[in-house]
This record gives sequence, structure tokens and C-alpha cells, in this order.
Amino acid sequence: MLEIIVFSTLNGLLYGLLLFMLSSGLTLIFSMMGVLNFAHASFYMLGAYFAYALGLHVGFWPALLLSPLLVAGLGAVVERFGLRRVHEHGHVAELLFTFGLAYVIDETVHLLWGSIPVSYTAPEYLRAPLFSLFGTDYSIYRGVTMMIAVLMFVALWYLLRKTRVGMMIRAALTHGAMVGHLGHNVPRLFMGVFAFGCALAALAGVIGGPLLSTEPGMAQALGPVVFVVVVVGGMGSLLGAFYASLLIGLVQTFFVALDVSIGDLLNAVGFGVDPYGEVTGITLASIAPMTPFILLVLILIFRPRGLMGELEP
Amino acid sequence: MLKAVFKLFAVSLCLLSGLARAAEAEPVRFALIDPLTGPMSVVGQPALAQLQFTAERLNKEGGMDGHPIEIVGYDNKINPQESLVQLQKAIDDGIRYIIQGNGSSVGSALLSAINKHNQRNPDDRVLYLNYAAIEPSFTNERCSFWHFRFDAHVDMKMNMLTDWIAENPDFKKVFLINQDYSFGHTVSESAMRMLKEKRPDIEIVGNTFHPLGKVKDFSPYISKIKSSGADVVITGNWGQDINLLIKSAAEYGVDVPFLTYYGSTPGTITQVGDKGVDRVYLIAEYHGDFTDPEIAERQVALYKEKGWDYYPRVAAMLEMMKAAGDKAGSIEPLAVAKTLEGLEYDAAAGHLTMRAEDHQLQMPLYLSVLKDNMKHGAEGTDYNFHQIARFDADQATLPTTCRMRRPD
Amino acid sequence: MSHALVIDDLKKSFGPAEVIRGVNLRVEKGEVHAVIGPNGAGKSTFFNLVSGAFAPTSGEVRLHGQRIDGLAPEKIQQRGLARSFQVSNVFGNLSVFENLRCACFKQSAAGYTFWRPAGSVKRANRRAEEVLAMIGLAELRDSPAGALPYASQRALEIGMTIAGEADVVLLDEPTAGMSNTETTQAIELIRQVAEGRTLMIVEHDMGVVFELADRISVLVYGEIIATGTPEAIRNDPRVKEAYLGEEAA
Amino acid sequence: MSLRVSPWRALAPWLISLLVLLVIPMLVSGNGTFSIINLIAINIVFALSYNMLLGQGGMLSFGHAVFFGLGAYGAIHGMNLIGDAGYDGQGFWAHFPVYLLPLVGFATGALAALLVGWPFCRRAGTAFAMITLGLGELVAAGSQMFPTVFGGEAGVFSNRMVGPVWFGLELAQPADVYWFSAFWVLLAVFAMWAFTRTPLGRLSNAVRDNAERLQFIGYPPRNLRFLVFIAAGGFAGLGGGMAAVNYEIVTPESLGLLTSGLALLMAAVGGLGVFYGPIVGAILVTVMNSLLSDYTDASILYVGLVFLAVVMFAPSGLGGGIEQVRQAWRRGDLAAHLPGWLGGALAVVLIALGLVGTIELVYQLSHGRDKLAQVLGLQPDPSSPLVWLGVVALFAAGFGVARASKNYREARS
Repeated sequence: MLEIIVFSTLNGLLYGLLLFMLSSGLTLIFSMMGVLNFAHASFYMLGAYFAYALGLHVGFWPALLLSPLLVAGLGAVVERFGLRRVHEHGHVAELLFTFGLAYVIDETVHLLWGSIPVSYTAPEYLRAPLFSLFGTDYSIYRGVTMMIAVLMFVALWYLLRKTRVGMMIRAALTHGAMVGHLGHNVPRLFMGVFAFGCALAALAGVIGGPLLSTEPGMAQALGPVVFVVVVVGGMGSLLGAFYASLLIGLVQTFFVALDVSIGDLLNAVGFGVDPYGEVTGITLASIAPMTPFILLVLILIFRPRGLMGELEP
Repeated sequence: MLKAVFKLFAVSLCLLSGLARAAEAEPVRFALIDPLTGPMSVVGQPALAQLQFTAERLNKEGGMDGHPIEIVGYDNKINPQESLVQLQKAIDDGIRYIIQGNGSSVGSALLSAINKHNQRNPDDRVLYLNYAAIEPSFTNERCSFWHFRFDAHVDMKMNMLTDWIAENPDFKKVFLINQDYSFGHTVSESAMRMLKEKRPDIEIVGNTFHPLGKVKDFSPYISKIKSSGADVVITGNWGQDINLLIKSAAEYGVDVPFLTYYGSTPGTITQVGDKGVDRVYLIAEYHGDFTDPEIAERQVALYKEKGWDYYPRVAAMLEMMKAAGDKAGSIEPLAVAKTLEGLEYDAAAGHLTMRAEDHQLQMPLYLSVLKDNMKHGAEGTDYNFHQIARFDADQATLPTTCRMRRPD
Repeated sequence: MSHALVIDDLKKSFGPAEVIRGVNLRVEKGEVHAVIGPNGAGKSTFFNLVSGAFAPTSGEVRLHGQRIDGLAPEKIQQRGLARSFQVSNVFGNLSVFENLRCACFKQSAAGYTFWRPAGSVKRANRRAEEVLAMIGLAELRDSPAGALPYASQRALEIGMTIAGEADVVLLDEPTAGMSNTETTQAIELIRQVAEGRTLMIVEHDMGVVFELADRISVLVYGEIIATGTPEAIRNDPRVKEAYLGEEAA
Repeated sequence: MSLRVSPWRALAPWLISLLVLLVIPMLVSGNGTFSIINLIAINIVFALSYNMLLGQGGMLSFGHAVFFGLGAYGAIHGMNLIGDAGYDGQGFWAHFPVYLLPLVGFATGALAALLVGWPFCRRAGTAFAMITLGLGELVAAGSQMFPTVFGGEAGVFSNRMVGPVWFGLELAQPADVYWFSAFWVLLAVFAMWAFTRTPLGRLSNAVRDNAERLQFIGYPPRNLRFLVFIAAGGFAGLGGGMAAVNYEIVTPESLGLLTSGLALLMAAVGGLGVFYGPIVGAILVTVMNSLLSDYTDASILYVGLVFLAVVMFAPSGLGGGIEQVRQAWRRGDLAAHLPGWLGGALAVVLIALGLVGTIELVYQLSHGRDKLAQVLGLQPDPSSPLVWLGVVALFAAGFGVARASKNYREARS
């Protein structure tokens, strides 16, 4: 039993941190620009595919830097020529733009790299076991992923809290117009933030690609969970997104690990229920992928500003 | 009206470019309704490529009863409702042979739609040729005269898997892991039933279901398999669910055999790679050794031309249809169906018989394991499935509960 | 003389900042009561408190003897108190007539009906036509409210406030930003509105205040420092010193 | 539009559409075409019910397919009940004809919206979008769990040739189902149009424009949003009921995020601000989704590109464009505007051809075959510079015409 708990915690943390890396970019974009970026997961996929393509020539680590830069460039172009043009028609138009953009990016990747998953894997030496627990070894790569995620959180936190750019971003969150009046070029700030958000998604792609397999459907499969992290975490709150992604990662992993059905739980509490009925036979494992959305609905009903946010979406 | 406009536009441009089609005997056309675009096209496109490749070869041998075989792809994006729209389009185009394989939900929709169509249109009936939807009920309680299945269903394959496990004394604990939908549950129930009959001493140490196509990280399941002390795993997973499962198993050093139905889905071998060697076992109607030189040569030709591997089951299906058409001396569905019933045919994989009682093809089955540096690697890699056991057709056969209503 | 509106020790603070520091005010039935005061005195917050947009921190507001403080704006409206907005707050895409008719549905309790066309709610349509004529926007009847010139939008704002046949009406700077001719038209309209109703107006234009108000209250730093007839207020030393200073007309 | 129109003018659109619906079966043959027309009818009702929320009520939903799907499941289970009741011929279901199943769909959809809607309607905007997204994903995942209700992956199937037959119309072929779809699409469109004319309809526009002011004229916005949410859920369920009868099978996909995305796509491409916008959108998107994949492998990419083009260059959608032309025609200055608009349209066509050429050539390179080229009988060789030159020429011409028509339009206004 201990083994399950230890491993579930480790796996839950890893999955949570990966979710955080992916959604941290969206926290900035969604909270600051109010843009419900449906294409965020697509930039995550682009990050993985660019890392795969570059990795063949320049190796894993250079690709780790180059791929996010490439995607940031793409993000800047998308904001400059697409999003900015649609901005004045309001948030619904921006959302529709990103909705169409996700379609186009997913299909373009499918067009260029074909429909078979590409074999994008971490370099050999990273796959060796870092340590072995209860006879199961835990690869270095997973350790590296966690480290990068935590580093990313600290760096982002520092940037937002301590630097001038960070201050400008936080100010623009609530008083965008005023930041403009203070002489900051808000459109360029928006472009920078959007590109930076896409770069963060790409970085998550570079790291997550080998773990979660790189194939054209990876963005669609992940898609909505990203919004759950941002909304549950709270608008504009990086710390909130961090807690929310860990919470979702751990809850989902533990629900899978504890192979218990609703019937068993009810019986444990004293109800005499047939544990294999259609409703009672449902196991926590099958509820696991629903948990983020159950959390989303509950948070929006009872605490709309999320765990740490000050603003209601 | 709308269709006509598109057609007019296309045809006029054809004439414009001066390419006139050579006049031939009126072709016999087969419709493939499968996912051809979007992320799931990885399971639809190989079948289309194989069908076109085999049709070219069969047309050189005179086609089906003298008519050139033509394959037309209809994209259903693996969605049952879209499949019905495409079915109607195919029937509208005058096509009377419908081929499908991916998704038991699509198969179920097509089966009930085709039954109703034939009932409502006695003069232009349609045949449903199923090469991969292996839901047992299609050739049992829901069997239909208009449905022919060219792949062994879940129970037939499980019968062989459990035989192989039963013969191996050091298998004591079996772990079952499947996708949480009708197919996954069928595999799990079938495994438990058969293992209880053949080896009551074997303990089922795990029977887990995970949502279809939604799990991103299989490590929790792998740690469960590890802690259960299982020495063999049976899974019906396909697509991402098999890729991630095996990758996770290798990463965590879980060195037990994984007996799979769909270890050879296109993309799996590329994704899994060396992690699958000596770990992934496959129960299927053929293997990757390509001992028969003619088939080996076709594998190389097909991969070079279309980028997909040889799909033996789909090739055998079209060859049997040609044989049935030639024997019936007609391409009219009812006549072909009657000759197809009970037809015996020697394909690369061995002696095949289309059982008349339930239209379920009886075939030898092979258990194979993924090996490295094979003579003909799959998907351009050096890996392929090496045969380790063969089960004759009569070993693999199972009785049926089908009570088929035959047309007058 | 029964009081239409009684306000006892009303207080409101946003976090540490205390904006309304204990307002006491009596508005007689049928009178036009003006509330004046320098910018930032808390006039708009006061209006928001009375109309239910904000819940007061403490204190009581009574409309015809019934307590309405802390009630939701729609409940207060149903009890007969309506208010207009300093910044025009109309339904941009709907036509002028539609804006007015929406404000009339409540009276004939027809807002939630979906089984008959809006045109068939006789009372609401008649009332809307009436107010349309009253505010002089008949020829702009079908143009979208969002596209109206400024003065017309202010007139529509007043129209929507009185359409609901409330007997106590709060007007928040009705003549702000208007030219002289537009102001005189507005004064005429407000006089018409005042017949048979109790009116409370927040206004900066002293001309308008002294033209219309029966009584005036002066709000300075969240407190009423004086209430009385226009004459009394003009000569009240405290008001002069705190607000009017020398330039009193 | 409360302007005084003569009664005939008010009825004209409905008479014309009735006429069109009667004429279509004479012009069209082949069940394939009819099944696409039936799908268009279903999508029109679905897209319009979505626009009751977004275009009319200002509520952006990502879970509208839940009510479409639940309506479909309600209707298919009703169809099975009719089939079972047919044996002994007693009971309510024995006398309930299959044609009225969309009403069962409406009731199921409305009931589901009633049960779920209240906490959702507290706020519109992003909060509403997110909570409906959560609902959509929850119900879609839940649909895998209750086999008796949702029938798991394989869904629930039935036979529509059961129960009492009216007017001798046996729903055998898609051609017969056409009359069923035509009846319901006309009724549903009229009902949704009539809804916009009712007090609740006008107030739903008011809540879209300015929810805050609504409180001060006596209506809490939440109540209005809730009622509109129920009505939209009902009409989505009606569309679901039509789908259940048309396909005789309902699967969990009809509840999923992709179907909700389809509703958003149709309404946005068609135009949110105009009542008939989603109708135009439904027709275009349905045709593209069904027919385009016959002619090219990149059909999904084209749907995405059309969507992007509409959102960026025609924010008021195709319906908005049509409305502009209609207004100009009514004002009489259509002739003045026409060259500018035609120029713009020509530019779009040229750029589109260039884009299609590029995509198909890239397809030729990466996938080694290209359906569109085969269908058109052209054999463009992707490596020859001539072909790429042609594509570049198309783009250049397109942008040139675009600039010219833009200058012309600016000169006019």
C-alpha cells in the first residue's frame, strides 16, 4: 500500500508540474489580456514537434532553448497580424480567432509531420534510472522535468514580483488603460506577453513531448484541462495556477491508483450497497479524468475568483 | 443540388484539362468508410492504401468476374453519425460493397443502418465487409446475412491467448488492463471467463479500466501492475493507450509479457521502439517474419509506394471477394454473398474458411513477439513481430449463437 | 407631511476609506429635493446606496415607511423608486422605442412572457409611446440607442427612469455636459416629470438647482452639512464657506 | 424591427422559405443528397438555438451540445418505447407517432437546462463560458458510464418505422425523412424568430447589451438568463430529437466538446448579430464538413481557414455581409457600393485559390498523393517552379485587387 502512495505522489507531482508549465503561459495571457486562448495547447504541441525536428540536428538541450524561441516568434506574428486586428471586436471575437487558430495549427502539424506519432524521445542518458524504489526505477528525465518546472515557477514568480516588466504586467491586469496612459506601449506589451506565454507552452511541449508522446492529436486531447488550472487557480495568480495544477495532478493520480468503486466507499461508510451495480460499480479510476471539471464547476459556483485570484473571470 | 454543383465543377475542369477516362468494363466499386483525415487517420489510411494496392494486382489478374475493382475512400472521422452520412453517399454513388474496420461503435451503427437499408430497399441491397470491428455480438446475437467479418473476434483471439498462458506453468498471476468502453469490457470478461475454465489456479491480480484515449500518464497503472506481482498482462488497448502503456512499462522496468490485440497498430512500433522488444506480444492473423517471399516483396513495394506496411487481413479480404465473384460469375451482392458463404481460400496466412452459419471467417491465428533487426522491419524501423506460436483454424474456432434470417 | 424617503445615519466605507459618514435626510412627498456638493463629496455613492447598487455599511433607508436598505435594485424598483445614471446606461443595440418599452414591461408584469408578441402588451406600448413623446425623441424612434447624440441619450436616460411609473425618482446629474438650449429643454422635461412625483436630483449647475429645487441639501465629505430652502442655503455661512465660497450668484 | 410593415411584407420571408422547402425535393434526387439536406436542417435548428444564447442573449456557451445530445437520447429512448409498445398496442407510447419525437427532445433538453442552469446563469462572459465547458466535459465523460442510458461507446440505436403512421408518410428513405426535417426546421425557425419578438426575447437582448441597467428597470439579469437558457436548451433538444429520428442512432459524440465547437463555428461564420446568420453558417459548414473531405485530404484545415478568415475580415459573419447588402439595396445606394464589395470578393477568391494551391502542393510533397489534384484531373508537379510561380501570381493578384477595392471603398464612404 505504501508503494502505491509513494508512487502516486511522485507521479501526481510530476503530472501536476507538467500541467503547471503548460498553463503558466495561459495564466499570463488569459488573465492579463483576457484572451481565452484556445490555441494554447496547440503551441504546446508545436513546441514538442519543433524540438523533435530540431533535436535531430542540434540535440536535446539546444532544442530545449530554440524550440520555445521559435514558437515565441510564431506567437508574436500571430498576435501582431491576427489577434491585434480582432482585438477591437471584443473578447468573443478574440476567442473565436484562437478557436480557428487551434484548428489550423493542429491540421498543419498533421499536414507537415503526418498522422503517425513521431518518435520524439529524451536522450538515452536521461532515461537511465535516477533512483530505484520498491524495485521500480525512476528515470533521471522525470527528475529533470520536475526541476525545470520548479525553476520555471521561481523564475516566473521573480519576474512578475520583482522586475519592472512584471509590475507593468500586473498593473495591466486590472488597469490596462491606465498603463497605456503612463506611456507604456501596451500593444507591444501584449505582443510580448502573448509570445512569452506561447514560449512557456512550447517549453512544456519540449519537456512533455517525450513523456506524453508527440502526435497530432496531443493538443486536442489535453485542450480544456489548461483552462481548468487557470480558472481554479484564480485569474492572474501564478501561485494559484501552481497549487491548482498540483491539486489536479495529485487528485487525478490518486483516483487512478485507488482502485475503489463508489459501492465500496458507500459500504465502507455503512451503506449496504451492491458494489457492482451500474452506478455503484463506477470506479474512482473511471471518474479520474472528470475530476478537473468537477473541480472547475464547483469552484465557479462557490468561489468564482478561484483559489488565489482577486478577480472574478 | 449541392452535390451536383460540386460534381459539375469537378467534371468540367476534367474536360478542361483534356484528360478523358479510358472506357472499360463497368467497374465493381468498394467503399471504405474509415477515418481518413484528422488524428485518427493513422488507422484508416493504411487500409485504404492496402485495398488500392491489392486492387491493382487483382485487376491485372482480370479483376472480379472481369470487372476492374475500384476502391473509393469515404472519411467518417471515426464518428458513427458521419459514417451514416457517408454510407448514404456511397449507396447514392451506386456502390454495393461497404468496407469498415475501425471503431466498434461505427461498426454497430453501420450494421443496424445496413440491415434497415436492405430491408427497406430489397432491389439494391448492400454488403458490409468488416475487417477489424471485433465486437463478438456482430456474429452472434446481432448476426446478419449482409455482414461478413474477416477478422477473428475478441473471444476467438482470447481463446488462443488463454491457451498459451495455460500451457505455461510459471504464469501464476494475470493482470487485466483495458479501455473503459464496450470493447474493453468484452476483452476483460472474456479473459476472466476463459482463464477460470482453463487454469482455475491462476489468480486475476488486477482488472483495471481506464477512460478511452484520455490517460496521459500511465505510471500509476504501471505501479499497480508492479505491486500486484503479476507475471503476465492482457490488454485490448489500441492507439495512444497501448503506446503510452508500453513506454511507461519500459521506463519503470516492468519486464512482464504484455499480450495485446493491437500491438501492431500503425505508429505503435515507431512510438514504442526498443521498449517493446521481448515485451509486446501480439495475437493476430499473421506475423512480421514475411517467410513467404512473394508477400515480402509486396511489403517492400507497398511501403515504398504508399508509406504504409502490408495489411495481410485486408489483402486476404479483397482476394476472397474476387474469388467469390469469379465463382458466382456475377458482381451482384446477393449472388456474391451466397458464394462467399462457406468459401475456402488459401491466403498467405494459411487456409481460410468463411463459415456460412454466422459469416465469421475461420483462420489460423499467430502469437508473435516484437523483435529487433528483423529482415522486414515495420514502419521503416528494424522491429517487427516474430512468430512464436501458431494455432490452426480448427483450434481457433468457437461455436456461435447466431440465428440468421436469410433473405428469400 | 408624510416623508417619501427617510435616511437615518447612513454610512458606507470601501475598506479603510469612509465615503459616507452618517447621512440623515428627509425627502417630503411630492417635493423636488436637490443634493449638491463639491466633487468627491460622495454624491454618486449616496445615490448608489439609496438605489441598492451598493449595500450600506450601516444605517437605514425607508421608502414610504418601508426599509429598503440592503435590498437588490430590482426589489427597490418594484417598491416604486427609480434612478437614472450619470453616464448614460442604455441598451445600445435596441431602438429608442424598444429601450423605453423594456422599462415599461415591469408595470404590466409582462417581462417574462414568451407566448405573445411584445407589441400585444397594450399598457407597456401605450406608456412607451407616451414617454417617447414626452422626451421629444419621436423622430429618433427606431434608431439604435447607442448611436444617439449626447443630449438625446440623456433624454432617453430620463425617459427610461420615469417609464416604470415609479413615484420616487432619483436623477443623477441629468443636465451634465449639455449646452444652454439643451439645459432649458431638460429643465422643462424635469418639471413635467416632477408633477405628482417625489424627485431627488444631484446637480452641479446652480442655475438648474435654484430653478427646480423646493429644498436643497449640501453634501460635503460624506455628511449633510445643511438642508433648507434655496434662499436659506444661499445665505447659509457654513455652506458658503465649505462650498459656495464668494462666487455664490 | 418594430417599424410599421404591411402584413404581407412581414409574412414574405416565411412564404418564400415554405415555397423553397416544397420545391427542393423536385430539384434533388439521391438519398446521399437528402441525408446531407436533413443534416443541414438539424444543424440549422442547433445553430439557431445556440445563437439564442450567444447572439441574442450575450451568453457564450461551450456546453450547448449537452442539451442537443440529451434531447437526442430522450428521443431515441422514446422511439424504442414506441417500438416496444407497438407489440401490445396499449399505453401512451403506442399512440405517440415518431414524427413528434422532436417534442420529446425539446422537453428533455429544456428539463436538463432547468435542472442545471440556475448556478450557471449568475454571470455571463468568461465565467459562463468556463462553467459550461466544465459541464460539457463532465456530461461527455459521464456518458461513458451509464450504459443503460447512453449505451456506452456504441450508443443507443432504434428503428424509426414504428408507431402510428400519419399522412401515409413512412420514414423509410432519407427522401421521406426530408418532409419530417422540413416541417420541423420551418416550425423551429419560426418559433425561435417569434421568441425574439416576445417581451422575454426583447429583454434577453437587453441583458446582452447592459445587464446592470436591467436591475434598475425591475428585472434581475439572472432570471432572464435562466429562462433564455432553458428555451435554448429546449430548442437544442429539438434539434437532437430530429437527429435521433434521422440517424436512428445516438452516440456520446453528440454530447461532446467537438459538437459544441461545431455550434459555435456555424453561428460565428454565419453571423451572430443577425437572426438568420446561423442559418447561413449551418448550411456552409455542414456542406464543407460533409462534401469537402471527398475532394481533398485537408478538409479540416480549410474549415479552420474559412473560420479564421470570417473572424478576421468579416467579424459580423456572412449574415452580416448579406444584411449590409440588403440595407444598401433598401437605401438604394447598392450600385455605388457594389464595385467595392465585388472587388473585395474577387480578392478573397484569388487569395483562397492561392492558399488552396499551396496547401495541396504541400500535401503532394508530404503525403505523396493529392486527392484534389486527382479529382480535378490536374497533375501539378510540386517540384517544378512553374507551378509555384502560378501560386505566387494568384497571391499577388489577390492582394492587388484587395488593396484596390479597399481604396475604392474608402473613397466611397
